[in-house]
Amino acid sequence: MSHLFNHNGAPNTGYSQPPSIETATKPSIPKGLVRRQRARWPRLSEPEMVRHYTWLSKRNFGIDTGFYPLGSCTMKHNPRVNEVIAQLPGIADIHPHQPEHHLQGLLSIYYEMQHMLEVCAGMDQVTLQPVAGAQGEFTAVRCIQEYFRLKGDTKRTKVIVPDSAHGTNPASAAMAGFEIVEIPSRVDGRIDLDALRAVADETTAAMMITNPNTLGLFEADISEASKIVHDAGGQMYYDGANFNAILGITSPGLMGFDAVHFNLHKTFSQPHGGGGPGSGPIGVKAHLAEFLPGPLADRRTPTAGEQSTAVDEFWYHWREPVHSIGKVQQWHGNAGAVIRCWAYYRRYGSGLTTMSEHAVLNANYLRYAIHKAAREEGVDHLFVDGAETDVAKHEFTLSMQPAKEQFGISAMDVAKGLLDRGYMAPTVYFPLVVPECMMIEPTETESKDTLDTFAQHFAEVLKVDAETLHAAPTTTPVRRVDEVYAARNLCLRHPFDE
Amino acid sequence: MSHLFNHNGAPNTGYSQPPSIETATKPSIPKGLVRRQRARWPRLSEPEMVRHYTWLSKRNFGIDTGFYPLGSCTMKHNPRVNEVIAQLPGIADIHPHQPEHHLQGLLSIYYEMQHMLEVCAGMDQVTLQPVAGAQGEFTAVRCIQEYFRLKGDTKRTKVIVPDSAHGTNPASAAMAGFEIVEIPSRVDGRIDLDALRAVADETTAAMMITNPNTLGLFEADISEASKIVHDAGGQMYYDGANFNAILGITSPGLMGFDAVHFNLHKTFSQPHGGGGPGSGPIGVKAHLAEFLPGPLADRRTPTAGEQSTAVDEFWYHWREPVHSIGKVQQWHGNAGAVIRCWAYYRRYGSGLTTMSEHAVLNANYLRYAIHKAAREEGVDHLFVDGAETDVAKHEFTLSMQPAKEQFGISAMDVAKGLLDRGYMAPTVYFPLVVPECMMIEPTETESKDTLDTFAQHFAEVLKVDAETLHAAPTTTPVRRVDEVYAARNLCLRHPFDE
Amino acid sequence: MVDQLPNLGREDEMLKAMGLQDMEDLFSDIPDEVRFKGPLPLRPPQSEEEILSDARRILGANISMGSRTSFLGAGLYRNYIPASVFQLVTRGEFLTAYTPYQPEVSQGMLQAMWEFQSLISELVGLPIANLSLYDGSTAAAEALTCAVRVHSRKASQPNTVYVSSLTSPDKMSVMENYCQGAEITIKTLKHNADGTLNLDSLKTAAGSCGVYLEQPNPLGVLDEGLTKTKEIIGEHTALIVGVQPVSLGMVEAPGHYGADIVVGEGQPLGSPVTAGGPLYGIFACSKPYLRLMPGRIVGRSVDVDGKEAYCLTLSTREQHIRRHRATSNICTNETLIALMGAMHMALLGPDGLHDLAYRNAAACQKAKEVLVETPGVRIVHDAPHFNEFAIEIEGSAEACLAYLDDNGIIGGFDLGRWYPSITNQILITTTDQTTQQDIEALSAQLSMWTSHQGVSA
Amino acid sequence: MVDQLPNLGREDEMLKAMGLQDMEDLFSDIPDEVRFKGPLPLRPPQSEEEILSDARRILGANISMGSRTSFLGAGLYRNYIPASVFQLVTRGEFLTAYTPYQPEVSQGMLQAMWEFQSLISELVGLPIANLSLYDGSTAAAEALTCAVRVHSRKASQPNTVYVSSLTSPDKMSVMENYCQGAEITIKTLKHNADGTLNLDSLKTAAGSCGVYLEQPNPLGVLDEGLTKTKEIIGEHTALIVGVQPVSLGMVEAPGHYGADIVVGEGQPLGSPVTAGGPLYGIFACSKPYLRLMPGRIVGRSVDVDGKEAYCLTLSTREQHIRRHRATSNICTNETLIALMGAMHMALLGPDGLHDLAYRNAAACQKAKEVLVETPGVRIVHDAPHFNEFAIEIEGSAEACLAYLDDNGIIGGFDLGRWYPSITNQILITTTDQTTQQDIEALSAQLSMWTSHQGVSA
Ligand SMILES: Cc1ncc(COP(=O)(O)O)c(C=O)c1O
Ligand SMILES: Cc1ncc(COP(=O)(O)O)c(C=O)c1O
Repeated sequence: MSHLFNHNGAPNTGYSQPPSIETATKPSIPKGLVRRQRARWPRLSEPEMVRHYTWLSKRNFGIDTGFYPLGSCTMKHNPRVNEVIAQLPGIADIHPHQPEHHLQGLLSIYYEMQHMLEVCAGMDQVTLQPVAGAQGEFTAVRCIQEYFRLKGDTKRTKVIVPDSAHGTNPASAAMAGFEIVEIPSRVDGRIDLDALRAVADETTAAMMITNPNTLGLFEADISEASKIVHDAGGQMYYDGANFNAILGITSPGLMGFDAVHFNLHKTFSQPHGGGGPGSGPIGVKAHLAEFLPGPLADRRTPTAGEQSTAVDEFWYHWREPVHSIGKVQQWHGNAGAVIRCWAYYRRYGSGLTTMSEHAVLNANYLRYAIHKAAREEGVDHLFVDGAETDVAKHEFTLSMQPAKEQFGISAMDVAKGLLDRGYMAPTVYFPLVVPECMMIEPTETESKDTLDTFAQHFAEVLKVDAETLHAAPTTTPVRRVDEVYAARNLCLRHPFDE
Repeated sequence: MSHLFNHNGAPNTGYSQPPSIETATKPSIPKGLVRRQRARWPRLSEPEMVRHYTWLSKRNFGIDTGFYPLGSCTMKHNPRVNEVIAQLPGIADIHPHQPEHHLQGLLSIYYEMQHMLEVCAGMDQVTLQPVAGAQGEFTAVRCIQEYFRLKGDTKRTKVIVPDSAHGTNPASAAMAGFEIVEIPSRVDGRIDLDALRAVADETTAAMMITNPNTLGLFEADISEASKIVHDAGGQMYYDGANFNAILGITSPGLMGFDAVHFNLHKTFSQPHGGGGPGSGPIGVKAHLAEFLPGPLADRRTPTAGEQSTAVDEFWYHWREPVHSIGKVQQWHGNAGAVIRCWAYYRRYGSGLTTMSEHAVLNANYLRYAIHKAAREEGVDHLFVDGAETDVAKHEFTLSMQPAKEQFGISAMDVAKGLLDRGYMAPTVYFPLVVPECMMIEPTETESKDTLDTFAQHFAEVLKVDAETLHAAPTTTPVRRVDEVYAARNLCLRHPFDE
Repeated sequence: MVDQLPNLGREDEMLKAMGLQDMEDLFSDIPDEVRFKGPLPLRPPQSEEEILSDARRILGANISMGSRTSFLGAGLYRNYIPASVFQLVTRGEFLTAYTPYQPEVSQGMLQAMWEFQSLISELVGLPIANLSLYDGSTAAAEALTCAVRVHSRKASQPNTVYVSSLTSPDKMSVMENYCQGAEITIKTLKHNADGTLNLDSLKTAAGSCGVYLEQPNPLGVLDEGLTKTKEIIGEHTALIVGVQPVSLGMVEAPGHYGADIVVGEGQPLGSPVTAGGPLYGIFACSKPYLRLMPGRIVGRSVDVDGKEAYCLTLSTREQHIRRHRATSNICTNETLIALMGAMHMALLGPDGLHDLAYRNAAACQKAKEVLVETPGVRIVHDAPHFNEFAIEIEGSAEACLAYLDDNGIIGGFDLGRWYPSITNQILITTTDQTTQQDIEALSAQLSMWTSHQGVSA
Repeated sequence: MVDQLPNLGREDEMLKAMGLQDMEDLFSDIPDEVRFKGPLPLRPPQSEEEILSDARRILGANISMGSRTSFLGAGLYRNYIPASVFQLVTRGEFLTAYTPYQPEVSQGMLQAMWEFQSLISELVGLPIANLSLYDGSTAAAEALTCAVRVHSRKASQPNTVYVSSLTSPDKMSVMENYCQGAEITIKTLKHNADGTLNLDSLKTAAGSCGVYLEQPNPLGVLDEGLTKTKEIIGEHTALIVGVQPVSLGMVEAPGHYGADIVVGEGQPLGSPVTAGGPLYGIFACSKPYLRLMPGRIVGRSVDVDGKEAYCLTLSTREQHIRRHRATSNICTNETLIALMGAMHMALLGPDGLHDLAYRNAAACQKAKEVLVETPGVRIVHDAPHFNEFAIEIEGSAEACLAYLDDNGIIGGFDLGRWYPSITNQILITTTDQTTQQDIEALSAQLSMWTSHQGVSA
């Protein structure tokens, strides 16, 4: 074990600095504000620091380490050149308050990304400001809220959310002040139109839904759902976390949605970084466009003086929507993430369709391969599909309920068994509508060989006896971690000498 | 296991290229020269390639992984900013054949490095051309050879080398065409002046020696040795692999040497990269200077036209030594390594003395700590100092001979036991003059805590029974590798379908 | 794109295995009326080389601060990030991991984040810190809603918070968006002519749920009066202090003068400015706020063998468990940027942080010393400053900044963009990267500007 | 420097433990007469920020090829290295490792090098490859001494090797230095007017120990005649072919037309030009040369559990075992650069290599098509070329290159620096990075040059 706070050898600092500017009088801190005791931070030399974080990294699993079939998270390969691009001084060392003629490059990329997302989603205006999917949801429902307020339609205080929705959907709508109306899914995981009809009324501000849904199924009734909500006067909100399945195949616009968020860190491969940063742009139809947070990137034919710094034939500038809800992040969103995603977009361009096709191909193939391997190994009675379907989209669910009932093997046990075989585990226990759920999303960047091998290993894990599986994982840096202990004996920071 | 050659899924390439330039007629390869079958290389997509090499890296041990007390190798921390500097286009993207006014930056850094090494070594002229220590040796003995040839002193066909010398010393001298005269060390590992006197004569071209020697001991008789060789008309060559011990404390020049090589990748922290690249500049006294390989960096007051691209008040230019032996590498040596070492030098400047002091402090402290821990654990009877001495320099040797005799525990066993405790093993079985030798060099970048812990673990390894140690390592990616099998069943490349 | 898709060309093989004919079969479940017709109307795919060369060209059209002399800050601070930080944070195991939901294979990030919490906790003087919010603005906004959750029931001014009137309108706007759903009223606090908080104004905040103040304040003023605020507002009103974390190398930790919640923009520790994102929001608090605070937290625990191990904890506050009753909707946060912060902090250590703060302070002091002597320039607040200070110049700030820009200087921030009634004030920001020459160049150009104003006047 | 020395300030504690008084005691064994007096007369230490800023300033005074239009090659080729190569090769486990003497903890580098051997072996068409020599020139030189070691005993021209007279003098100089110790005579082989090898001249080499030829040759000519050389020189004379490895994406592997040893400058695969180093030397050979070849080799083996494992093998050829009877003195080699090569090759795959070769060839073809039409420019060799070709211009090559330089073009290599009798020829190099605009700019400037010559003539 290497503990940061155990390093207290280096007497000075791990990062020597140049001397400060010489001043006539010493810079002064008001007496009552002088820090009395320096922070009890550890003291590491550069060599110790490098070794500590190298060691930590080796105790962490990323896509680079192995297959990462985490459902709903779209753990695709992160192309390496994107990291090079994001560190160019033309992005890393620019300030959002610089004048427009200093930021023509940034503005043009923002414009291009807004446009591309508008095209892919069938929306009229995109803003790149929200920095994560959840913030995108919040931003969009705020826009919907202000839209109704401006119309004087003050009764619309409710947002409808299927029970299979991601937790951020209800949380975001609630944060904006909406009441949440949860509707149950059908047994096959799909939207229950009757349930929807029963709740959609003049109090409905919006329905939030993702399609393909969290079971990886395409909601064929989506147009009908849109109609129901629209007929009730509400807005349709599309949770874009599953956008990887449909680029160039269908779009929220075609399905009748009014607003959508994108998880660029999923679909467009901003690396997840162990939890962030992300980027959660939203796109809306024209009637909502002037409510978006500003500024938006726009362009026009340049005037004479402007041509010199333009990147192409246009002059780029910021624009403030007329009824803007204001800001959800202080600056222009996660520009560094947007740049990476721009680089990613450029790699596919119109070929984004092929990308989605391969995401769906891989998911269906893996589903097939798992069932096949399980049959061959005689363990196909231990799980069932999370929902019956001919084809899945970019992900699919399995229910370990039979294993649980017959042998006490839970989805979590299987997950831990997979860790022992060198994989990241699929998402477990989500969506809640599938008992003992495992949600598997391979993404398009995994090879057939990887999928075949994983399927085989999946079946092999199921052949392991319950007792052994309860004890898994055994080959990981630590074994099963006691989360209850953590919550009961809160230790949230280094205890120093307390 | 991930095997590069097992990847054959990706049908095309892991690196898509832009279209080629359009030509009027197709570029043509003469019919008889057209490649008939494409190389049977594997086919990986970028995601697969990234994962493969990430996986490999995790099966490798570097300084960043842990303590690396490999004697004679000076495995110090490699400061990270040096890698940033070496990738600047002003070094990565310049061509050695560009005209001087394109290379003022490179030339000025070469000049500065030549000068710094001259100062540290007490030599009159340095060339940065040799790309490794061994090549430096070869270059220097070639200069000595030509020096004598030009003097008409054709009888000097022998080079004297102590039996404790590194293998490159005799190999390099032999490559240049010299006959090797090996002289034995004294029982305490130091140079045997009588043996030297016995062989130094009018056939002696040079003596090659390192100081501190390969046992980590300073050769107090060095001035006398120099005198003996010089009196016989020979030249004194200093193997600079152990230079880390003496910067600012003494110098080859002060000890009477005529020529010296530097292992910049040791003393000046060019990362070793798993075996290279290195940089092996040599420095010589004035009488050998005009024999050096060219070009050398030089400078003068600039003329009017030149000032515009100069980096400081000087104009930098290449200079060809009059009696140059010619080239040992086609260009200007490992410029990329020289730049990193320049960045390293700049960090210490005149404080290089402190660096060496700490290298020696750490070596002596570790020697002390190991003995102390061994006493406390009751295992101090299992080894003895490789040579008796009050103080060591930057490294020291231990002989495991007692352990071998009493319990059959060899130096190799101890080395493998240390691998199991998360360390790189010290150098073993070198120098040959110490039976069951372990040669330990901690370098100045290890903390006291690391040294204390290592000493404790060293003692603990010695408490392990012989059988267990013979079976070590057990926690490493593979266990003891069968080197005899490898030599008997040569498999030097992927067998394809043969 | 070929290089990213390992199964390109193997489609048929895979489809056949599944008993399907062609790719179309995979999309048979999508009704025709919602299908895209024809290919996506987007540009053709590019190769890595083409993308990189376009990126260099397009981003090259931006003017980086480092290519000019820059005095622009106003919430983001140009600093030097040690090389090792970039090289370590881009290790694939960190870069390409998801949120550590499987702790057994995520100990690295979990421990690093627990250490981050420890570093922040100690930096700001409060026992609890989460592992990042989106940025300084959302951290401030979430602090307000958190304060209301904790205090509203007992407050004499329920659902009411007070915020310094100097707060930048952009941050204010974020706060308003976050607060309106909970029907929180945001009132403002006045300031004195010297830039310090008006403590009489503060008295009106007693009995409210929380007070948000910044130290240094948005105009760079270090306000000693803040040490008295907690006393004035009382136990049942949260004192929320927004900090520039580097300043805490010299300036007292707010937790030591009564702050209940400390938030801040983490950027100056570990991250470049990057056009304003990704950044990371610091959020730390005292025990009473723990169970109602936003964001993810790592706890130290044990594994089944009793070995030390880390995992996410207190998740029942979070959206994936509590859904619409969660304390925040945050899911993806800014872990990797926080990790860069942790690495920077680890390298600095206590003394390095002090040195860094001192360099920032010295640059600010020097700039004041030089500008106070510059004709036509007045330093607005006679107060101690950190990083930045407001100056008043002849003529309009906008025109002056344009003039400086023409002369290669990014001259600072036009305070008219925050405070519309002000037309002739500029916020001058210095950091550890500001040199004496920079300051002298600014002074020279400002006196040129003044002399031009004289001519035209 | 403080940040690099963890025990700065702990000296006393450590000395005391050892029973010593001060640092001086550690150096009591060094006689006073050889001690340095006073501090090292060098500049004071710098911090990372200062070093980086000096490096940017000083290296910024170099003119990088990418900042101009460049046609300079002559042995080193500007190419694009995929971003993943840099990011992976700088992982600390690769970057900071030593030679893999402890195989159990060095499997990563050992396997990577075994794979490198396999990639090179397959590329050049020979069964054995080592894991790098210093560069192309030393690889060629060591091939000559190796050929002599293998063949000298049976050779009718013992201790004699033949080398193409076109070989660059710098490489030739390296060969001479390496050969003179073994008293090897190097003779040269003539070329025809079209740049191809004179096969009559080659006949003189029969019975010698080895013949060194390049494909493409130093003037870029692809010489079909080389496929007949082995037949001419016979079994007991080593055919050594030097290659530009990228060309082998289209050009036949020399191992397939009789080469016994293939060497080459590995740089174009995986490494930037870097002012000429570090590079890596390719060395591959057929079985008879194995035990007398230079350099390190990895073999596939097993561990005690029978698990696949890799280790260095055949070390008895090497200096650390055989000392002065070693086949070479090489110890530190160019592993990391070879690793970059392996990564680049792995990414390319068979088709990618072909595409890369094609891009190089197409650029060369285009340059010829354009320059053949450029007034005053003559293409010297009417032959197929790869990467580069010689042109003849009006006036002196030196003056012409200076003229081009004034106009922002690094115009190629003055062949007078290799062949002093030639004054008006330039070697024009194109690579995958050469664009049509580059070629057009060169052509335009060359015709300008020609017209100036007309005026002054
Ligand atoms: C279906 C779904 N919706 C929304 C989100 C929230 O997005 P973010 O994590 O970017 O805030 C996620 C992320 O996991 C998700 O899977
Ligand atoms: C004492 C000694 N001399 C010479 C050398 C050879 O140097 P290089 O490996 O740089 O060729 C070494 C390297 O290990 C060494 O330790």
